[in-house]
Amino acid sequence: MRTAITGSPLDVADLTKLIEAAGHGAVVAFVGLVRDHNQGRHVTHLVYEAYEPLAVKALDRIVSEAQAEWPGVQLALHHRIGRLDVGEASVAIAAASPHRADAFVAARYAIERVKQIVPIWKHEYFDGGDSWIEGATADPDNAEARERALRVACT
Amino acid sequence: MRTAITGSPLDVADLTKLIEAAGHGAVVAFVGLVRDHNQGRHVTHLVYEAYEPLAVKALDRIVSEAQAEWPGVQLALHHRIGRLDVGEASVAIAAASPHRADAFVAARYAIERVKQIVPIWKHEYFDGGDSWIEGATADPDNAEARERALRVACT
Amino acid sequence: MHVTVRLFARLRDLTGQGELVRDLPQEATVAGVWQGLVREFPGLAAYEPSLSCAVNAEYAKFRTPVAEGDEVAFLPPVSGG
Amino acid sequence: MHVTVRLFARLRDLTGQGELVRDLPQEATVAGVWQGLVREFPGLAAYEPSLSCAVNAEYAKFRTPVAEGDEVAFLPPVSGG
Repeated sequence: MRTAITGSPLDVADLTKLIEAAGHGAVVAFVGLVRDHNQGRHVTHLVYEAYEPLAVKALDRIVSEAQAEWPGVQLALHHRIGRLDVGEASVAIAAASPHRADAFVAARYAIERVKQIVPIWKHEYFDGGDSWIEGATADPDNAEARERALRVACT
Repeated sequence: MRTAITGSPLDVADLTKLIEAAGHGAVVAFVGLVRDHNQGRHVTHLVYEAYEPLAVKALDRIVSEAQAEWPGVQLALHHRIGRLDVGEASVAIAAASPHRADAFVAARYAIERVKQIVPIWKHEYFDGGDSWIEGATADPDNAEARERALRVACT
Repeated sequence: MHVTVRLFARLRDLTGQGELVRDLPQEATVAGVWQGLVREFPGLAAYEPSLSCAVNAEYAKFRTPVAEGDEVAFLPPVSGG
Repeated sequence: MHVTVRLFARLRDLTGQGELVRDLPQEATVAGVWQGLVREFPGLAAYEPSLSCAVNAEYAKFRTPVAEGDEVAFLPPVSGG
């Protein structure tokens, strides 16, 4: 499946295989990793929670948005949930296209949109406590947020 | 080795392992693939040739430039030579950094610089003939070219 | 009519429940579901400005009508990636 | 003095040789090596505006001096990636 919410370790090579085609000249992969520190705190692990059926639909929506924006791009997009230790991959994105510019912008756009509209929450466990991380109010119809993702992707 | 010119198939997962660290939150990988067509011609295969000792130094230079520009970034950069069939990887780049923005720009910068300053040549074999591809006059001191690579990387 | 309410992340922690069933008048909207919850769990009120909601696993608005058997979800700001 | 000349890609095809040794006067530069080659292989002349060069596997200029035993490389426009 090109989009998935999964409790299993992510493998970006598997994602890449899903989108390969003979006309592609470029693959860009992005992997988000659990860092050992955040906001000055020493992180021990994270627990990700998702509203799974809506999260999968939101990932599908991101793929559709990217393919509408860059018609030659193929995209695969997996997010892990459950407990993740430092160094593990929380999100993996692979973008393939005939030319490299589109693969780069689509991969960057996709991760920005994941952070904007996918119903997944990060519970951070650090030395001395734990805390839910809260980022963006999810609203797929927010045109300003989408413009921001396009701008950050450098289109 | 973080930089290499090699006759063996490239594996971007191997490159990524070379640069992983617990403080990294993002890895961006770029792989360039042999396309089945170019300039309206049906490509059967490519043969890449390098001036190897200088090519390795040029890859090292690109790593140094990127690390000077984005101090938290770790970069690995391999280019394949010899015969490559359609779908095979000619170049693989992995960039890791604490935050995703730097990993994206460093990976993009690196591939632009590969095309500008690394003494590698592509001999294209297509239906009905073959031809050397000639791109940029290699000049690592050309500040205008370097500015262009930074601009394309969207810094 | 009855709807299933789903709460995630800190909303689940605040209420101690990730899934509950509530009885509502006919012609209720998502807003009505939320207001009922806030009466039960006043600690939720602070989330109203930053909340998203969904009906049957599709993003919805506070004004979206709900029907018997619907699943209504309330989502605090997301932090995937 | 003798230098080793390395030619790549189409320059190698044009001359039929990837490596050759040439005798040069003392105080020669890369430019002198190139001019000698062009006399031998006039087809190379068209490459002069787009050429790069290296001495002992370091990028160099046409004005760079060469010494006994140096390896002087001439590089057509590159096309890696």
